[in-house]
Amino acid sequence: MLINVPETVVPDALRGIAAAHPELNVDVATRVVVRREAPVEGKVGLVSGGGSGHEPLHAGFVGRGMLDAACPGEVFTSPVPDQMTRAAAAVDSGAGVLFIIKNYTGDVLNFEMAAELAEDEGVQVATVVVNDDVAVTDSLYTAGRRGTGGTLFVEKLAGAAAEEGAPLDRVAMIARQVNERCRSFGVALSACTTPAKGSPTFDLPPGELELGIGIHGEPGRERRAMMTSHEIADVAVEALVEDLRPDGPVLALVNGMGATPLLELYGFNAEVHRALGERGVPVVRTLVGNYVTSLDMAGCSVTICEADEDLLRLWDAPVRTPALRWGC
Amino acid sequence: MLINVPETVVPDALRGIAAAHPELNVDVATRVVVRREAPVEGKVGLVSGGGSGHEPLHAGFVGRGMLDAACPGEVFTSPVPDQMTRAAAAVDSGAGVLFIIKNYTGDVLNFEMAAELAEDEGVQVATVVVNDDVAVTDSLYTAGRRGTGGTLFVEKLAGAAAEEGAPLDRVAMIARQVNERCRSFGVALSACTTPAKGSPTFDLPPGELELGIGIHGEPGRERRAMMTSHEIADVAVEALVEDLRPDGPVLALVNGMGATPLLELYGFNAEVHRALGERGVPVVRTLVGNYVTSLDMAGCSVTICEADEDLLRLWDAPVRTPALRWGC
Amino acid sequence: MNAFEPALDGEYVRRWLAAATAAIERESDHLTELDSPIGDADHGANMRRGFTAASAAVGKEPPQTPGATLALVGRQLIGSVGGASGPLYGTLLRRAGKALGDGPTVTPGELCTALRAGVDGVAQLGRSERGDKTMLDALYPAVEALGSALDSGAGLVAALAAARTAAEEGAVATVPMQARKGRASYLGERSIGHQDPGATSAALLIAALGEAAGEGAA
Amino acid sequence: MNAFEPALDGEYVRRWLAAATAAIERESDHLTELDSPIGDADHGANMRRGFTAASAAVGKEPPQTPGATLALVGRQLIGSVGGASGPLYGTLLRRAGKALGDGPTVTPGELCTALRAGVDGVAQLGRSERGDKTMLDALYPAVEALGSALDSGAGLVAALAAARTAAEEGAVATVPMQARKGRASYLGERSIGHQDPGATSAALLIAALGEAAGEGAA
Ligand SMILES: Nc1ncnc2c1ncn2[C@@H]1O[C@H](COP(=O)(O)OP(=O)(O)O)[C@@H](O)[C@H]1O
Ligand SMILES: Nc1ncnc2c1ncn2[C@@H]1O[C@H](COP(=O)(O)OP(=O)(O)O)[C@@H](O)[C@H]1O
Ligand SMILES: [Mg+2]
Ligand SMILES: [Mg+2]
Ligand SMILES: [Mg+2]
Ligand SMILES: [Mg+2]
Repeated sequence: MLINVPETVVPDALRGIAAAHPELNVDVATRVVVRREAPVEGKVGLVSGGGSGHEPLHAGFVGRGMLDAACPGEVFTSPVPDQMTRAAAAVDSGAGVLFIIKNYTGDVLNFEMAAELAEDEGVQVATVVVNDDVAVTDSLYTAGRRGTGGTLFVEKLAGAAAEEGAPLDRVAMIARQVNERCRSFGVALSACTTPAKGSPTFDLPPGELELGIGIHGEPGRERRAMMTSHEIADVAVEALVEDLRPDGPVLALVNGMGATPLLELYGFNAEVHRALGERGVPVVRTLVGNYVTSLDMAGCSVTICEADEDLLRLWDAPVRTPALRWGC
Repeated sequence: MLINVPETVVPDALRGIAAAHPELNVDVATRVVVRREAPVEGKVGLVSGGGSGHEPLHAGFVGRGMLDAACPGEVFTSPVPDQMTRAAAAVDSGAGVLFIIKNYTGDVLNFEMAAELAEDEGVQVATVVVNDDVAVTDSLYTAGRRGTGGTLFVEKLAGAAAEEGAPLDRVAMIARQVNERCRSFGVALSACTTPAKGSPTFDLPPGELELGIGIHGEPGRERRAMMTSHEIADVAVEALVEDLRPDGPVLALVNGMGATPLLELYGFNAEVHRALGERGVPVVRTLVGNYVTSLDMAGCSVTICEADEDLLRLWDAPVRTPALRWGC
Repeated sequence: MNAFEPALDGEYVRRWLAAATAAIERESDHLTELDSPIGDADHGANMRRGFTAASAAVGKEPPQTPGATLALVGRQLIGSVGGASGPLYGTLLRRAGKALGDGPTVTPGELCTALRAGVDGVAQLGRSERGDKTMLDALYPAVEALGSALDSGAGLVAALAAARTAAEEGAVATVPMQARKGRASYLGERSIGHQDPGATSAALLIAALGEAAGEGAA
Repeated sequence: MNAFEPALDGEYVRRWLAAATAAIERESDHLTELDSPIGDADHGANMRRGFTAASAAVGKEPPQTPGATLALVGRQLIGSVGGASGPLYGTLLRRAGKALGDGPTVTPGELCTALRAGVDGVAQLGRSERGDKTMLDALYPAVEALGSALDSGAGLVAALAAARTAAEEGAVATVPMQARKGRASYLGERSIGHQDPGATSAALLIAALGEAAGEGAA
């Protein structure tokens, strides 16, 4: 691993983010990354966060048209409430703050505590819990669906709405709507290695893959013999379309888990487009790359987000963050 | 690997690029990726290319303010002359074409043949050979220094000059000047696996690393016991600064080879900034990410490019490509 | 109360914290190992970070009462752990600490009642119950065993030993369970056959209660 | 010219192409293997792609003369291989083909002269020479052995056998060399101890010249 010691991986990365992105205020000690202009007068503040190891999510999405602040936890460990309370205070201009939370027990609990504390300090807080992963089906007997690739769509689209000046209840409404219209499915071709553990989080012999993985190096729902890119796209897209049943065009995220070469990911994108086309689903925008990762895991996930004209306009709106930038 | 069969990896990826980027004209059969607006009236055309497996280089850098066309070869194999001749014809508006060639025997030979053929067809061609890799020292007894991360700076800065309307000789002059001011050094923490071979290109036991690698999965100049991010930055930066001896500010590219998590790469960036600072080299712009890769190799490279005000202005000029975008 | 039993004062809670911190330190890799096949391989690191922070805070400015000490440990866990276990263990200890009240010492019965309040707090915050394959599967048996032992007249040390046995058995009993809460639940049936890391760390914390009492008695 | 020796016509060059293609096919993995420690693990795949394309093109519209056939193979290699070996082998065969002229058959001496012209073309294009640890270290010994054998009155089959032996020895002789051209040169001293993949494929192409002659004689 390209590190100093496992204990300083997160603060080391934060120092590196600060060095590369002078447009962000990075507080290495308290682990809060804030857009330089925050609080933006009259604008709802967007705060997200979660365990580290998913970069560029979330710090890479801080900036105009997306997040106002990100709170990175230890690797694969949700941040502590203090971080989100600080972030909320830093970005609130009086218009209130939206917490964007991926649905994991730890994230939900820590953000809930932070919301209570922030409201005690007079910040109006709304929350949205992202749970787009169709691999987790039985919500009565699980912690519920995980939040994965859909988070990017929630952050971008709600971020654009906030940038346009929408009030808190509307920004929160859009965030929830986007979440409802997002579905994701992930596949691992290798496990990942956390700095603390130093060895792969699970054993996956070459020639096998895991279907229905999350983004924390956990194994999936099912292990199978290696499949082609064509077959993987069919399994993923079938799961998404069957669950979402979109009747309009979608935005697509063809996401690498970290170690899958872009060359392969683009090839996979061709198969995803084919599979969606065969099921009558038109794709209006496509993002291909490593956006919601799992350290050095090889594999991919597909997210689709049903988008009406309003959402499409919000997608195309200018964004200026380290990892997503267009229009400015 | 996330592929169908090794034989179709490159055309599969090209289909995926076409699906994701409607602003590019992708000819899958002849393997040429062209900016939709080409030829741009009065503008010098920039053509680059090389073996696949280094994505987003080069196809990811096609668009306004950078390349007009890219010619991807098979994995780690330079393209054939036909591709570059076709690309030259597609992008030449009469103002001539610059071939940007990484210094590998195969690339140089194939581009040279293509330049001859293109000139036979009436296209004025200038060439620049990028050779920025300081790990290869003894140029009398080698094929010369390799072209690696510096290619990004040559493509961006010469691309911006061409977009401003500079004539061919000036664009070529800037490209050569940028190459002279660029130095790179790479480190591998793992080998990579080519689709054709299906197993790592060399044996690197965990706990060891290779210093002075190129971008084709070849081993480096020296094998060492694992080092910290701090130590690696010192070795890389020392090699660059000693060779370039910059006396002004630099642009920095802290580049991942493909499988190194962004979390680690940002931590490494902090160390690179420290190491440059300790040697009195100010950094004015920093790019951190996977830009010039080696499939799924874990590791990193550092490139610095000495930049006067002119080059800094060209760097900040708008660019709109799949992998590098700002200002528009 | 038997003369050989230690006083349940601030000093006792500090001894417990020292024993718990040492146990977590010792078992950290094992806890992370358990968190690999059905979680995200961080439980040992999480617990270690939390107990290191708590020990430092308590060492710096030790609160006077057992209740305040336990509550401070809880706040430190919430403030330094993150993940699911941070808020859950933090709530366990904060609730228990609050329930102990302001007195300089408490009775074994009061300790038991306070622990029960803490465990209920975990269930409430985690929206979880026994059988979900979580820390509750060690914690509930432990407080129940502690309660029955005290009810049937056992001394503190013996009652805590019973609690420890129940917690350890409870942790082992998570092996055949299918997880319904936390990350392990994402695995569905594949979560069966693995011991829950949180139940395992809970058993360490319960065992430390006995260690702190035993040492006090020696 | 011995009555048992085959005519060096278009048919002979096609037999050579078939034998060369089969040998490349068979040795493809081995060539890639050799290209791994000191190159980029693609030489087998490159050669295979080129000879498959050349065989298809020649099979589709076989040129009349040996010279035109060889030149077509060269153009196909340039158009389909890429890498260093594509232009280099392409130039070898185009130059040799041109040097053979327009006649329907050529003499062994003319074949030898043409090959020498092709090999010189490689050296010129590659700015390389003997001892650089490249294909030239198999090609130069082969044409020299061919020339001396013919000069000393050997028949074609025997002379090609001598060329083959020289090429194979030349390939093996690259093992102790330090590379000065191509990717292997980046490794400096670490390139020592490995056989050059291009010299190895060159020996296959030379051996196929003999196979094509031997089969013709049978
Ligand atoms: N809803 C819940 N209720 C009670 N305990 C839970 C719940 N969710 C998770 N846990 C406990 O937390 C443990 C995991 O802790 P840890 O690994 O530190 O956090 P994370 O799962 O966020 O990585 C599990 O083994 C389980 O015992
Ligand atoms: N300058 C050169 N002159 C002659 N032969 C060369 C030269 N450079 C490389 N070669 C030959 O090419 C071979 C490599 O071919 P190949 O692997 O197909 O191309 P690449 O190196 O582009 O991947 C080397 O083994 C060597 O024999
Ligand atoms: Mg965790
Ligand atoms: Mg090659
Ligand atoms: Mg965990
Ligand atoms: Mg090669």
